[in-house]
Amino acid sequence: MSAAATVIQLAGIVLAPLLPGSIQSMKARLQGRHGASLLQPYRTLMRLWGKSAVDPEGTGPVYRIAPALVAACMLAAVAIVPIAGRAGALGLGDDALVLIGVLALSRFALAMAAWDTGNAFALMACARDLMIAVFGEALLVLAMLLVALPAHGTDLATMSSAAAGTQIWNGPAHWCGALAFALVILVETGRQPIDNPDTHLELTMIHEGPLLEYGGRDLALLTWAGAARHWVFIVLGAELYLPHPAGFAAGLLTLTASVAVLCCALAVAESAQAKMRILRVPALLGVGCAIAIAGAGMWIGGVGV
Amino acid sequence: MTDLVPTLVWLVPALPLTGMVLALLARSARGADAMARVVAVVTAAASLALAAIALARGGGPALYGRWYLVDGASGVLLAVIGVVGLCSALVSPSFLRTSGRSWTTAARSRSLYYAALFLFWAALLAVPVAGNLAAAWLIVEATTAASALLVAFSGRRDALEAGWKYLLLTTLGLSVALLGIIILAIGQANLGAHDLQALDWRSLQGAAHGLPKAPTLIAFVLLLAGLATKVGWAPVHNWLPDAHSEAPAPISALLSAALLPSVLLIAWRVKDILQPSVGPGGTRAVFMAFGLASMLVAVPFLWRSLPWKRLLAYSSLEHMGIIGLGIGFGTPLAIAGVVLHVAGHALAKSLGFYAAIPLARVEPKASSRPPSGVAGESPATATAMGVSLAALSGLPPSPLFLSELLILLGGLQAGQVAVTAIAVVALALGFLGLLHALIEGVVGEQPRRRRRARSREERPILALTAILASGMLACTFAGLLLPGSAFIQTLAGGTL
Amino acid sequence: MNGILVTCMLALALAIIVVRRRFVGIALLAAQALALGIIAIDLAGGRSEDFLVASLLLLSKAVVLPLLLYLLIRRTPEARPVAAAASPMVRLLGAGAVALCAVLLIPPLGIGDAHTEHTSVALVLVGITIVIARRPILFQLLGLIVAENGLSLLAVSVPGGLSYVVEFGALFDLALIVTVAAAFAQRIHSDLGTGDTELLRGLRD
Amino acid sequence: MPLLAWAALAGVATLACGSILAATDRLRSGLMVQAAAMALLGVAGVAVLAGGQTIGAPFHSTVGLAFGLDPLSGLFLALLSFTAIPTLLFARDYLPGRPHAPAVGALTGVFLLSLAGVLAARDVVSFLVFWELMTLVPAAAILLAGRDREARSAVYAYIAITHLGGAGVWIALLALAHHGGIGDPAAMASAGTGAQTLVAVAALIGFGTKAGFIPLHSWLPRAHPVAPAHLSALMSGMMLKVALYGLIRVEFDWLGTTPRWLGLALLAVGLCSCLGGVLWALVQRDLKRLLAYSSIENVGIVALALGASLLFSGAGDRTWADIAFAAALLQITNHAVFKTLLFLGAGALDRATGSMDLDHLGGLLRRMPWTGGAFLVGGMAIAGLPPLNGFASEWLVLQSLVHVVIREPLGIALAGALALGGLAATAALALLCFAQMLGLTLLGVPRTQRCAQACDPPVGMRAAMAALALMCVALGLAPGLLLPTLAGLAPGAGAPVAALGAGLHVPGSGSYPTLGLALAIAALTGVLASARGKRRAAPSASWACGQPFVPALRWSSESFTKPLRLVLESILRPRRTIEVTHAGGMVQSVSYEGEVHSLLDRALYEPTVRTGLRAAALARRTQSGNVRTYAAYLLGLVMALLVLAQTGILG
Repeated sequence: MSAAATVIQLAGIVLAPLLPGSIQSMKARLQGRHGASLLQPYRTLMRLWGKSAVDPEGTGPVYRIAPALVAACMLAAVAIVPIAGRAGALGLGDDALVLIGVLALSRFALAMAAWDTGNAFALMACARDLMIAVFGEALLVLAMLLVALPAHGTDLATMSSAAAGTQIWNGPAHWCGALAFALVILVETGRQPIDNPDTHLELTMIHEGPLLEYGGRDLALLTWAGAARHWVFIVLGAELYLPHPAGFAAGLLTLTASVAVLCCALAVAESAQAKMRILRVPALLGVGCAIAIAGAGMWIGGVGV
Repeated sequence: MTDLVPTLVWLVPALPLTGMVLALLARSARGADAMARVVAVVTAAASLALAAIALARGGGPALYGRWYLVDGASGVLLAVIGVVGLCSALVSPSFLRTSGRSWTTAARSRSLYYAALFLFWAALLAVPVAGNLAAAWLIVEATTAASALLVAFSGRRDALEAGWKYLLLTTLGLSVALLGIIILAIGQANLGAHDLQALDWRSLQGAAHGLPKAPTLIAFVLLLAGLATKVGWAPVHNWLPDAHSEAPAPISALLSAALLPSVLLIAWRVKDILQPSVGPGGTRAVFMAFGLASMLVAVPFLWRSLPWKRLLAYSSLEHMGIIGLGIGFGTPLAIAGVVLHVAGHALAKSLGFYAAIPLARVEPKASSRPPSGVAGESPATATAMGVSLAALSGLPPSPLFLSELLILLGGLQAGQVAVTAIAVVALALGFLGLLHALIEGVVGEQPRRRRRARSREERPILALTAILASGMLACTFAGLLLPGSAFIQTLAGGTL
Repeated sequence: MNGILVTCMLALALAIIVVRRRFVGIALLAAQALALGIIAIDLAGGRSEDFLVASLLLLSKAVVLPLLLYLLIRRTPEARPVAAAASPMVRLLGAGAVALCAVLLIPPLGIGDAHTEHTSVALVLVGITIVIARRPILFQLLGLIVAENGLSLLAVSVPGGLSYVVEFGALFDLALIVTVAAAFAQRIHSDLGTGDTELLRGLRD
Repeated sequence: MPLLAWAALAGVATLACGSILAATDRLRSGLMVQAAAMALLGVAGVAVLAGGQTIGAPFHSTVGLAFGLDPLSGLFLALLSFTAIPTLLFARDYLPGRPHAPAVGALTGVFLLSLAGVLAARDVVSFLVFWELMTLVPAAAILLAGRDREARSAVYAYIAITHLGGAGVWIALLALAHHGGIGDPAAMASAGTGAQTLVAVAALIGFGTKAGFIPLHSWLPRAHPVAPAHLSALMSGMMLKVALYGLIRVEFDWLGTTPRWLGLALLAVGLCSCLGGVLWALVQRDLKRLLAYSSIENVGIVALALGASLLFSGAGDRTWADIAFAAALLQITNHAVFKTLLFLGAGALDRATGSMDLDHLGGLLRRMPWTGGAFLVGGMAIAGLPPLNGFASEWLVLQSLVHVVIREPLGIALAGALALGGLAATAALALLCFAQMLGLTLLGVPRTQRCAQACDPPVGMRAAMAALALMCVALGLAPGLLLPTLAGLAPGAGAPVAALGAGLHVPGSGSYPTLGLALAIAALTGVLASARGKRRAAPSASWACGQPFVPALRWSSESFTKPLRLVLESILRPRRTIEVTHAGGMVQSVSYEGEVHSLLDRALYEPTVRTGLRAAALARRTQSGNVRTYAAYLLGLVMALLVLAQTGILG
C-alpha cells in the first residue's frame, strides 16, 4: 500500500503543475474567456528550462542556491504528505509539524534571495508574505490541531484515517476545522482574496514578488515550487477536511475527485471576489484562529459527538 | 588568663583617660600626635587582650566583679571598639591636617580634640564591661557631652546645629531611660535591695521574676524609648544623620561603629533581664518594631543622592535596624547574625568614614554634594569607597551578606515569616540607593577642575582599605563557624 | 506639705512654658529646684548620706545652675524677644494635656505615693513639651533641666533612697551637659545673633 | 573521593589561576588556562550526566558551605563548558587592546566560577553567595569596559531590577531551608499549601526576573548590549540558563506536590515572553539588543515546555511530563549554543565594521565568509528552521503543547491551544525577525565604507564561531541521541523515552527523521543547483522600475517590518517623525525617524519608578530639620509605647 502511495507521491512531482493550470483555465472559462489549456504550466516550465539564468549585479551564492533549496523543500514536502491515508516510504516521516517546518525553510530561502538582490519589490513582497505567514502559520497549526484531536497525534496518515468516514462530521468541530483550513489553502496557494497570482503590478505582488529577478531555470524551479505548494495543500485539504472513506483504493478515487472539487472551488472563489486590503488579511486569519480554537473547545467538550 | 581580667577591666578605660590628660598637657601639635599614636596602640592592645580573654571563654559563664561584667557580647564589642578607636586615633593627624578652622585656636583645638576623643573612647570602652545598669547609663550620658563637643568641632554653623540637636535629643532620650531605671530601682527597693548593687545586671536578673509586672513593663518601654534615641532607631533617629555628617570623619566612625552598637548592647541586656517578668512577646515585638521601622525609614533617604557621610549615616540607621531585628528574633541563628553584623558593620562603616578624609582633599565640597566619579582623581579613595559601600550593601563576600542571611534565617526560625519577608524587601529597596551611590560615586561623571591625588597621599588609605577589607573577609569566614557554636548558644540563652 | 510642694513643682514647670522673659524662666526653675531640694531634705529624714545628697542637690540645682544660666543670658543679650511658636494658652493646654496623659498612663510604681509618681513622670514629659513648645535655645535648655528635676523628684522619693552613686553621677552628668549646652548656646548666639532655634534648620532632607 | 570530584576541583583551581594570570597582564594565556579549566569542569559534568551518579555533598538545609554535582547540574555544567570554551577562545583575540582588558579577562574567569558555583552549590548560603556574584561580576566588567552614561544606567537598571526580583529568590530559598525542603520534596509536601505557594510564587518571581520573563525582563535588553561581546554571550547564553536551572530546582525538585496553577502560570508567562520577546526583537535597530530580546523569546519557549511538563505530571501523565521536560532542556541547550554563537558573531561584526546598527551593515557574507557563514547558521537555527537544532526543540515543544490539548480537561486544553497558536505565530515571527537580521547584516551591498572593507577576524575567533556552528548542526542532526538522557533528568521520571536513533519520535507523532530530512534536502538542493547549469545571461542591474538602483532605494530595518508594524500598531505603538523640507514649492529632502519603545517600560516601569520617587520625597519631609519636631517625635514615641503598655498589647 505505502509503496503505491510512494509512487503517487512521485507522480505528484509531475502532476503538481496541473493544479494551477486547471485552476487558471477554469477561471478563464468562468470569466467567459477562452483561456490557456491545462498544460500551459508545463509549456512554461519547458520554455524557462531552455533559457539561461540571470544574476543581478551584487548578488551572491545565496541568490543562486535559493531556488534549488526552495524546490528541494517542496519536494520533501510532497514526499511527506500522505496519499489516501498511507504515508510514503521515502523515509521523511509524515508529521504535520515537520511539514510546516519544511515549508518555513522554503519561505526563508526566498526571503534570503530577496535580501541578496536588494530589490525593493521583492523585499516588499517578502515582508508581506512573512507578515501574513505569522497569522497563517498559527491558523495552520490550529486547523491541524482539530484533526490531531481525534487522531491523538500529529501523524498525518493517522489523522487522515481518523478524519475518514462520516461520523466525524456529526459534531461542529470538524466543520470549524474545514473552514479554517479553507482559509489556509487560500493563504498558502496565494489565491484571491489574499493574493492575486496573475497580477503584473509589482506593488501588489506577494508570492510573485521574490521571483521578479529570476529567470531561466531558476524561475522554472520556483514556478514548479509554487505548483507543488498547490499540490501539498490541496491534497492535504482533501485528505483531512473532505469526507473520504477509509480504504486505500476507494480513498484514492475520492482523493482525485476532491482535488478536482477543490480546484473548482478555488477557481470559483477567485472569480467571485476581489483582492482584499492586505492589512485586512490578519483580521480574517484571526477570525479563522478563533473558529479553530472554538472548534477544539467543542471537540474536547464533546459537543455533538 | 581570667585572673588578668580585673586589672584589664580597669586598665582598659584608664589608659585613654591618661591619654586625655596627656593631650591636655601636650604643647606641640607633633607631640600630641605622637602621644595619641602611642596611647591608642597601647589601649587597643589592652582592649583586644581583654576581648580575646572574653571570647576565648567561648560558651563559658560571664565573669563578674563588683563593678564589671565580662561576657561574650562585651568581648565582641571591646574588640570592635578597640579596633575602630585605634584606626580613628591613627587617622586623626591626617584629618587635622586637612580640616579647616575649628571653634578654638589651632593649638588649643588639637589638644582639645584629642582630649575629647580619648574621653569618648574611654567611655565607649567602659560601656560593654559595666556591670551595672545605672553605671552604664551614667557612662553613656557622659559620652554625650564629650561627643557633642567633637561633633561641633569644626565650629561651622551646620556643625553647631548638629551638635545642639545631638545634645538635646539624646539627653532628653536618656532622661526618659533614667526614668525607667529609677522605676526598676523602686521595684528593687520594694524587694529590699537599696544600694547600687540593686541595679547590677546580675541582681536584676535574679530579681526579675519578683519584680511586679506593670511597673516593670513601663520601665522597659521607657528604657527602650530612651536608648532608642541614643541608638538612632527610627522614629527618634533624627539627630543621627546630622551628627554623623558634621562630625570629623574619625569621630563619625566611632559614633557609628562603636557608640551605637554599645548602646544597643545595653538595650539587649535590658531585654534579656526583663524578659522573665515582662514576657517574651512584648520585648521581642518592641525590638522587631524598632528594627523594621528603622530599615523602612532609611529607604527613602538612601534613594536621594546624598553627600558621602550623610549617606553612610542613613545606612547606619538601616543597619542598626537590622541588628535590632536580629535581637528581636532572638533565635540562635539570628544572634549569630547579630554578632557578625556588629563586627562587619563596624569595619565597613569606619572604612567608609575614613575614606571621607582623602575625599575631602579631592572634592573640597564633599560635605555638601554627593561624590561622583572619584575613581578619575583618586583611585585609592574610590577603592575604599567602593569596598565600603559594597560591603555595607551586603554583597558577597562581605560579612554583612552572611549576617543578614543568618538574621533572616533566624527570623524564619522564630516563625516570623511576614516580618522576615518585609525585611527582605526593605533590604532590597535600601540596596537600590546604595547601588546608585556606588556606581555614580565611584565611576560616575567627573566634574572638571578637580585636583588629582598624588600617589603619596594615596598610600595610607590604600593600606587601611587592605587591612580592613582583609579583616572583613576574616569575619566572613569566622561567621561561617558561628552558627551552632557554644558561644552563640550561650548568647542566645542570654547575654549574661 | 510635700504634696503641695510637688504640685508646686508641676505648676512652676507649666509656668516656665508660658513666661516670655528668660530671666523669669530661670527664676521659676530655681524656685522649682528649691521645692525639690526641700522635698529631698524632708524625705532624707535622719539618713546622713541621703541628707548630704539632698543638700548637694539643693545647692547645685537651686543655686549653681541658675547662676550659670544667668551668666549665659547676660552674655547672650537678645535685641528683641524671640517670636513664640504658639500662643501661651495653647502651650499651656498642650502641657496640661501631656501631664494628664502621664496621670492616666502611669500605673502605681510602688513608692506608695501616686501623687509624686504621676507628678515626676509628668515633669519629665512636660520638660520635653517645653522643648517642643519654646523656640529660644535657653528655654529648651530649661526644659531639659525640668525633666531632670522630675527625675530627681522620683529618685529622692524612692523608698529608702536611691543609691547616692547614681544621684551624684546624674548630678555630675547634668552639670557636664549644661556646661556644654551653655557653651553651645553662646556659640550659636554669637553665630546667629539670636538664640532662636528656628534658624537652626540648615540640615534637612 | 572519586576521580571526577578531583577533576572538578582541579578545574576550579585552574579557573582561579586563569583569572589571576589574566589579571597579571598575561591575558591571552590566562584566558587559555581558563578554557582548560572549563574543559575539566565539562568533563566532570558530562561524566556525571552520563553516569547518572552524584558526586560531592548532597543537598542540605543547614548553614554551611557544601558543593556537589548531580546529573541535572552536570548537564548545565557541561553546557557551560561547551559554550564557555569557544567564548574564551574568542575572547583571547577579541579582548586585547580593549579598556582594562586584563581586569575584564580576570572577571570573566570569576564570572564562570560563580556560574559553576551556583550549579554546584548544595546549600542555601553558597547558592546565594554565587547567585549574587553571578549578578554582580558582569556588572563590574561592563563598568570596567565602558563607564559612559548609557553603560552606567544600563548597569544600574540591571542590578536594581534583578536585585529587587532577587528578593524572591531569597524568600523562596530561606523558606525552603527553614522547612528543611532543600533537596527534600517530602519536607515541603508536609509543610502545607501556604508555605508551598509562598515558595512557588517567590521562586517564579525571583528566578523569572533573572531569566528574563516578561514583564520582569526590562533589564535584559539594556544590560546585554552594553557588555563586551564575550560577556554578553555568556550572560545571554548561560546566565539566563542558570536562572532557569534554579527555577527547575525549586519548582520541579523541591516543591513536593506541584500545584496546578503553577503550570498554567508558566504557560501564560511563557506565551507573553515568547510573543513579546520576538515582537520587540524585530523592531530593534541595534543588533545586540535584537539578540537580547530574542533571548526573552527563547526563554519563553522553555517556560511553555516547563509549564506543559508541570501540567502533565499534575495529571499523572509521566511519559509526556518527561518529554515536555526534555523539550525544555533541549531548548535550553540549543539556545545556549546558538545564542552564544550569535553574540560572538555580533562581536566579530562590531569589531570589523564598528557598528551594531542594522542599517549600517550589509554585504558581509562575502567579505567575512567565516563569520558570515557561522552567523547564517546561527540565525537559521534560532529561527527554528529544519534541519538545524532550533527546530528540533521547537518541534518537541509543539508536540507537548498539542498533547496538552489532547490529554487535558477542557480549561487547560484551551490554554494549551492558545499557547500552541501563540508558539506557531512566534516561530513565524522569529523567521521574519531573523530573515531581516541576516539580510541586513550579511546580504545585499554594504551600506557603509567600513563594511565594504571589513574582513574576517583572527583564526581564534573564527575557530570559536565555527565550532559553535558545528554544534548547531550536530545538535540538529542527532537530537534523538540526547533525548532519553534529558527525559531521564525529569524529577520522578517514568519509563525511559524511546528515541528513533538520531531522529525524534514521540508517541502519536509521525516521526521527525532529522538525518533523512537533512540528507534529502541537502542532496536535492545540490542536484538541482547543479542542474541549474552554468549558462548565464549578461549580469544586469536589479529591477527598480527602470530607474537606477540608488542607495536611497535600499531597504532598511524599518521598511521590512512595516507591514507588521501597521498590523500590530496597537501593541507596538511605533512613533515616527517625518520632516519634509520644501523650497520653492519643491520637496528638497525628507527625513524619517522611527522608533518603537517597549510598551511595558512606558506602561509599567516608568510610572512605578515615578510614584516611588514621589512617595520617597514625601517621606523625606519627616526630616524637617526642626529640633522641636524631633522632640515631638520622642514625646509621641514615649506616649505610644505607654499606651501600648497600658492597653496590654505588649503583654
